[in-house]
Amino acid sequence: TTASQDGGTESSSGASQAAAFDPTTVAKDDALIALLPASLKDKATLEVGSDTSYEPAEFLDKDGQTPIGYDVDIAKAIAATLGKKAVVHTADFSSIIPKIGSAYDLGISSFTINPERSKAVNFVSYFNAGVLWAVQKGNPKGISMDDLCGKKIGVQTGTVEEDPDVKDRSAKCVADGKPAIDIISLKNQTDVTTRLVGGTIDAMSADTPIINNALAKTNGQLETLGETYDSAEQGIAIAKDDAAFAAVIEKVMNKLIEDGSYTKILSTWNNQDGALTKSVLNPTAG
Amino acid sequence: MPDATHTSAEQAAQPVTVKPLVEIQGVHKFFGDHHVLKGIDMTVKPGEVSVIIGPSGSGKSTLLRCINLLETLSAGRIYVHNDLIGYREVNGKLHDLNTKQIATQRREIGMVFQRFNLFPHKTALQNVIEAPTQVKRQSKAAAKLKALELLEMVGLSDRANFYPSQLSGGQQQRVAIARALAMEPELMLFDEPTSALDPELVGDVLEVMKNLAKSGMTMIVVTHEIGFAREVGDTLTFMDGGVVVESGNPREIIANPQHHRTKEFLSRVL
Amino acid sequence: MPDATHTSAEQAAQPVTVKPLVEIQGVHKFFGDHHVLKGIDMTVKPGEVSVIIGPSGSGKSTLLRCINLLETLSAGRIYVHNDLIGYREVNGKLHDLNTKQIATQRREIGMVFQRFNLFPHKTALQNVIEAPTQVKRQSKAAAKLKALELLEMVGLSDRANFYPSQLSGGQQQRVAIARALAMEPELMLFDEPTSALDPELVGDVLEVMKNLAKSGMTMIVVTHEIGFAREVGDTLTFMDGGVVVESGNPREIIANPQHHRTKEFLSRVL
Amino acid sequence: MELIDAIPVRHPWRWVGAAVILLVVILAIQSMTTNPKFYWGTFRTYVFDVLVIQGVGWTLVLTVSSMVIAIVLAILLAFMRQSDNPLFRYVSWVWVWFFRGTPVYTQLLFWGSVGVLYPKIILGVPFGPELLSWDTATVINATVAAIVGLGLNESAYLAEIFRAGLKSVDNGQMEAAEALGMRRSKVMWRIILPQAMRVIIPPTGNETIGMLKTTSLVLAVPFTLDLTFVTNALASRTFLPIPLLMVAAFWYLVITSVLMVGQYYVERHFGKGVDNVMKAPVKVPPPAAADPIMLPRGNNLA
Amino acid sequence: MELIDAIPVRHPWRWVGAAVILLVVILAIQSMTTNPKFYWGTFRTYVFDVLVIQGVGWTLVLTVSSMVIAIVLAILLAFMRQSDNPLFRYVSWVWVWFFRGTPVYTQLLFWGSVGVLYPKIILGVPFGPELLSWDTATVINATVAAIVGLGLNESAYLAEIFRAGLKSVDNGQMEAAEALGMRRSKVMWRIILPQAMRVIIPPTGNETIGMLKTTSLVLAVPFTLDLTFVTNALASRTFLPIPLLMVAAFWYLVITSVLMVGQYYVERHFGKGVDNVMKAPVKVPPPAAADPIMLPRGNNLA
Ligand SMILES: Nc1ncnc2c1ncn2[C@@H]1O[C@H](COP(=O)(O)OP(=O)(O)OP(=O)(O)O)[C@@H](O)[C@H]1O
Ligand SMILES: Nc1ncnc2c1ncn2[C@@H]1O[C@H](COP(=O)(O)OP(=O)(O)OP(=O)(O)O)[C@@H](O)[C@H]1O
Ligand SMILES: [Mg+2]
Ligand SMILES: [Mg+2]
Repeated sequence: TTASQDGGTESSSGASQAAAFDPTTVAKDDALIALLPASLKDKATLEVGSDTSYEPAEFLDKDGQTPIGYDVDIAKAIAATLGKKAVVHTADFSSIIPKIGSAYDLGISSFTINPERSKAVNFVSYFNAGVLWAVQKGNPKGISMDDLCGKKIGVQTGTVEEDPDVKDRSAKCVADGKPAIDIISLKNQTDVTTRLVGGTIDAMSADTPIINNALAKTNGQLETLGETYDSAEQGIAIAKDDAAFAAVIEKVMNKLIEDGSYTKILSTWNNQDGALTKSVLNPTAG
Repeated sequence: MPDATHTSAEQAAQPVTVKPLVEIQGVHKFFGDHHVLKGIDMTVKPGEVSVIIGPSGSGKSTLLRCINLLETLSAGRIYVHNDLIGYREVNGKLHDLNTKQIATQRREIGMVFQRFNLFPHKTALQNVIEAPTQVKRQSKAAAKLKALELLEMVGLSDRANFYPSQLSGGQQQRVAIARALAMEPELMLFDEPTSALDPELVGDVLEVMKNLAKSGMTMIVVTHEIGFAREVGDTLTFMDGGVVVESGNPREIIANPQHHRTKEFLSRVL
Repeated sequence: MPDATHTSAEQAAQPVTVKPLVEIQGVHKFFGDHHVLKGIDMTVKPGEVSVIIGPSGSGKSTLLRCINLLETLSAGRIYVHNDLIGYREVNGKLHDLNTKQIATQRREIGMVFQRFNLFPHKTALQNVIEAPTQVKRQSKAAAKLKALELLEMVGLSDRANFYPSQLSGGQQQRVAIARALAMEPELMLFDEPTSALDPELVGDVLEVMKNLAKSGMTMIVVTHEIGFAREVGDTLTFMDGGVVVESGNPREIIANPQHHRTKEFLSRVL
Repeated sequence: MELIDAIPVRHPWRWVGAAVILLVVILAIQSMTTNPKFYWGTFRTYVFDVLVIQGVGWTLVLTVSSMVIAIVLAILLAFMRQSDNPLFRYVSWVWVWFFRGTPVYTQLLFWGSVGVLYPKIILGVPFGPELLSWDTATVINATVAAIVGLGLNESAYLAEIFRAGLKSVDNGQMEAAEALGMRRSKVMWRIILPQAMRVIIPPTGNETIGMLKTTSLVLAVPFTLDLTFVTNALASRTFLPIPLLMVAAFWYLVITSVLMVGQYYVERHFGKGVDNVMKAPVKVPPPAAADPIMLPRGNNLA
Repeated sequence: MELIDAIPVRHPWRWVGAAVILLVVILAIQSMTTNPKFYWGTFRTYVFDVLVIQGVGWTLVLTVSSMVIAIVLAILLAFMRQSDNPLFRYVSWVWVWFFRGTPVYTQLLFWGSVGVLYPKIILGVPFGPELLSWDTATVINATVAAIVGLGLNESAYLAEIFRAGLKSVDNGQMEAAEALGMRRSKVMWRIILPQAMRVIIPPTGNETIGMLKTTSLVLAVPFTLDLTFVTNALASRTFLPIPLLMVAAFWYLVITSVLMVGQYYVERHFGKGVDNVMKAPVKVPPPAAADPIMLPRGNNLA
């Protein structure tokens, strides 16, 4: 059978994809190409690492292999501007940053820019997302943002939600003499979501677009808890020692913002809310 | 218990003073279609040494194995000490005994195999005390004392702490005899106890068996050692093709076999 | 080749017409500290049947195994067909032969073991053709033809497609003989070929060996079958404690042993 | 002759035990089939999905090819372990120690990133000029990395199994074959190994079935076509992990069943002359006097 | 008597081979130690970290307790497989088929979410009133779920190994013990099983070492204290996965080494009377005429 190909279950983004904007049609910019470091100039491809379990930012198409999502489209647009083809690799979220500069030229995987990561790589900001929480529909376990101590909280490994956000909350619990938060840290965001649906965890914390998408995809089995907070910029990761390339990417992003391709991509995926007006290299992290 | 009709009929034909220890009555055994024992009748009196000879495949081992419940009978009855072996008879209907009852019956019967079958992971002494301590629940100390006596008897007191692999074939077979005797059986079955041994080692084992016979142990011995049969046997039974061809005093049969098959067989093994 | 001094000295003492096929000179064997062979000298002429007897542990098997390179010598020399076994002598210094050369030497020597050692995963026929096809690279068809002839010779042509586990001990041993003969060796070694067999089955194997001797095969036979030694043997060697105690015509030695140890031993096995 | 037709011993407790087991199984199946959380509808939708079937195919490819590599290496390692050359013995020991000792996931990560760690494979004189060089990433693509990684790891486990198997064959077999003038390597291949197979196959069956499941770790490479990855990806899309886990479990169970049937026949093949014969009605006179050096009986399935 | 002191055969190719292997090993070690991507400094910082040591402890707890459960079940299953009762045989077969056939990860997921699927454990008359009930989540917490899940899965693999082992013991042993009046269960425990252990231990060693690595899958439960989880968490904090993988690999290797030493002694224990004796200098007259029904030699480590 071909249930997977027919879209056996309705896909929120599938419909809009038909009329989607094709980011590979973005014009190439020879001036920017000229600025590229020598090692990248001759390469036909741009290798991008991405954890494709973060719908709608990056996830896998019906074939189970092709990465899609707004991050993927941005990667394609950047590559097209630089006269290259983007190759997006499915990877473990926590393995992406260590491999930048060797296996990957860029890391585009909804990285929230924070001081710790900024020590490891250069960031070019490209999206604005906040942190949002979700619980089961009707909040049967009576979870409240004010009292998470001792609860099972699901997060994706290596995200800002895991560390520092939930970790700090847990530390505060301990400091107050309450039980620590039981942090269930899983490799894939979708595992976290399905566990919340299944009830083995009490609540989850993730980026706003992800929570919104999960709410839509789980047929109303989940609801949000509280409001978006910590609105923070997400960035494209570039090797720390390759400042020149980082500068090129900043310029490319600003060009895409200016010529409207950027907004088209985000609106294709219904996430224009998080659009930036200007991309910045290594913004001071919030 | 044998049923009433039987007891009166058979018993009367024999001298009333000696009740038989083993009674084999019309035993048949099939392996699938293969008819191996074809109606064996035999009695062994207490203290008697009964020697069975016969060509390969004649069913000698199968008969011994039936007595010790290692095979189930297809037809007939075997009584040891007036106890029906393997079954309980209630209202003329046979019921299988359960494993516990079978184990109890086997304790009265010692068996020595052609291939010794010592437990290789236990020393000679451990082999001998295994059953008394585990089955009869004797204390280890008591079992050990008795075992050392038995090993002394078979001439192996200095080999008590050797593993079977450190013993010669003849020594292993003697340990096997001691092991069987440790359960103080009323009846000992020997299935070609010397035929896996080099000719030189045969003597030691036969010596032990002779002494055992002298001490009054009831024994059924399957063997090719005609010398042993002549010297020690009280009766000699010649089997062929699953039937008893000839049976009687060993010296008479060996000197003057009545049946041509007996004659032929004796000429080959003598 | 034996060194010059030796050839002249030893050869002169023997009738010049018959060159010995096997020459064993001053062979010693240690297992660690255990001195098992203590200077064995022995010659076997082509076509001769040389029987070795002796008590358990006297080193008979070890001697045969040295001839067939299953053990390495500690001292002394063994020549088969004037070929030094196991070594190459260059300028008075011995060099180990490599595995290929050893395999070549072994092809001239057939060996039959006490425990048969047939390959259990191959039928009788496959056992016999294994070495000719694999070692001599004979065609399968040719090897098969020859093998069937050999099986016929040992009286087993109707058992060619049986696995060893489907054959009796005596039949297995006869297949083992056919297997060794298939390599057309110049010399056959038998290590107690009948002592693992039931007395009834011994006869068949001895019969085959007798016929082999009659056909002129050179044989060294370790056995307890004194009858065979008397009937078939050309020389009889009695070993004890790693030395040759007595050697000569079998009928004379058996009738009239010179050494008291020989006497004692013969009294036990006869 | 009146055939004995005895009344068998009654084992009431056995039947109680059996009934309890049966009840538990029935309840488990009933609760599984009726529990709505298993979404059997979704299971039916995806169980024969084209992606899933492709995943089954890739899983089989990985399992078979890595087991082939592992078996070849394991035989080599087991032979090396018996070699006269101490260095060979030592190398074989270290190999087993290292590959059994480190997690296969880490090994797969290594093979996946070997292209990053060593960008070029250089053939040349050590510490001297290079003769030939290849781009590592081209030579070791994801499929190769996955197969090599799984194969090397498994070879260490199989080497232990083969070593134990070879040692289980009676020494007399080696002597008999050598006495016929066969060379050691030939003896190993034609005489010792075929007999050892009887002891080797059941644990190797275990390992093969284990490998089937281990292939799901190839995501570490990353290799993203195997059954587990595919069903996980589908689960992420549908947010219904349980039915898709059931899909994967179903297929693994199907392949395992096929492998178990295969094992039965392989065992039977290598048991020829030993196992099968014992069971045949003993019509052959004289009664198969078991060869005293015969291998232990063994190991038939079912 | 002039002792033979022959010049051994030279094997130049062996030495070339050995030299090549040695060179490869040296190059591999050298490239590992000098490659900056391995961050040996970070390795040193974390290798004795308190969290890591705790992870090692939990991994050991999981391995040992699940192996204990598995061994007990496997013995039971192997005995059931030989039972007269067809239902027991059948249950044993289905158990092995099911638990070998489905991925342990899926099984662990199940045990992790059993509290969600079946919120209460109810003891009562089937289809009748309930007598007692517990909250599943309290009874089956993460640790219990992890141990039970691993143990049940492993029991199926071990059952196959035990089955093969029991069958390898000569039938004569059973007959001899039964002829002494020992009951079947006693014969199994005291006579058959100890002898079977010789064949059982090497593959069981494999399984134990495999289990050590399989414990990393308990994340499925989710159980988050084992070595792999801890090092992964540290890796994502430091963005340096390779040195932390090395930390995990180092500890797995250490535990494996300890287990291999343990295996050596266990093998030696169960080889008593069979393996060890053969090797002792044969001083005992008469020469140890090997018992014809003796088990095959075998299986010493190193
Ligand atoms: N388990 C069995 N299944 C089928 N046939 C069997 C079995 N055991 C024995 N037989 C057959 O029963 C017959 C008698 O066997 P048995 O072992 O009793 O002979 P035997 O007189 O002891 O011979 P031997 O002197 O060779 O030991 C033989 O033909 C044998 O093939
Ligand atoms: N591999 C070995 N290691 C140590 N000692 C050995 C070895 N093989 C044999 N021996 C010893 O060498 C001596 C001679 O053994 P051998 O097997 O040659 O005797 P045999 O004359 O063939 O005896 P039998 O009649 O019992 O076969 C014995 O004392 C034996 O213990
Ligand atoms: Mg018999
Ligand atoms: Mg000998």
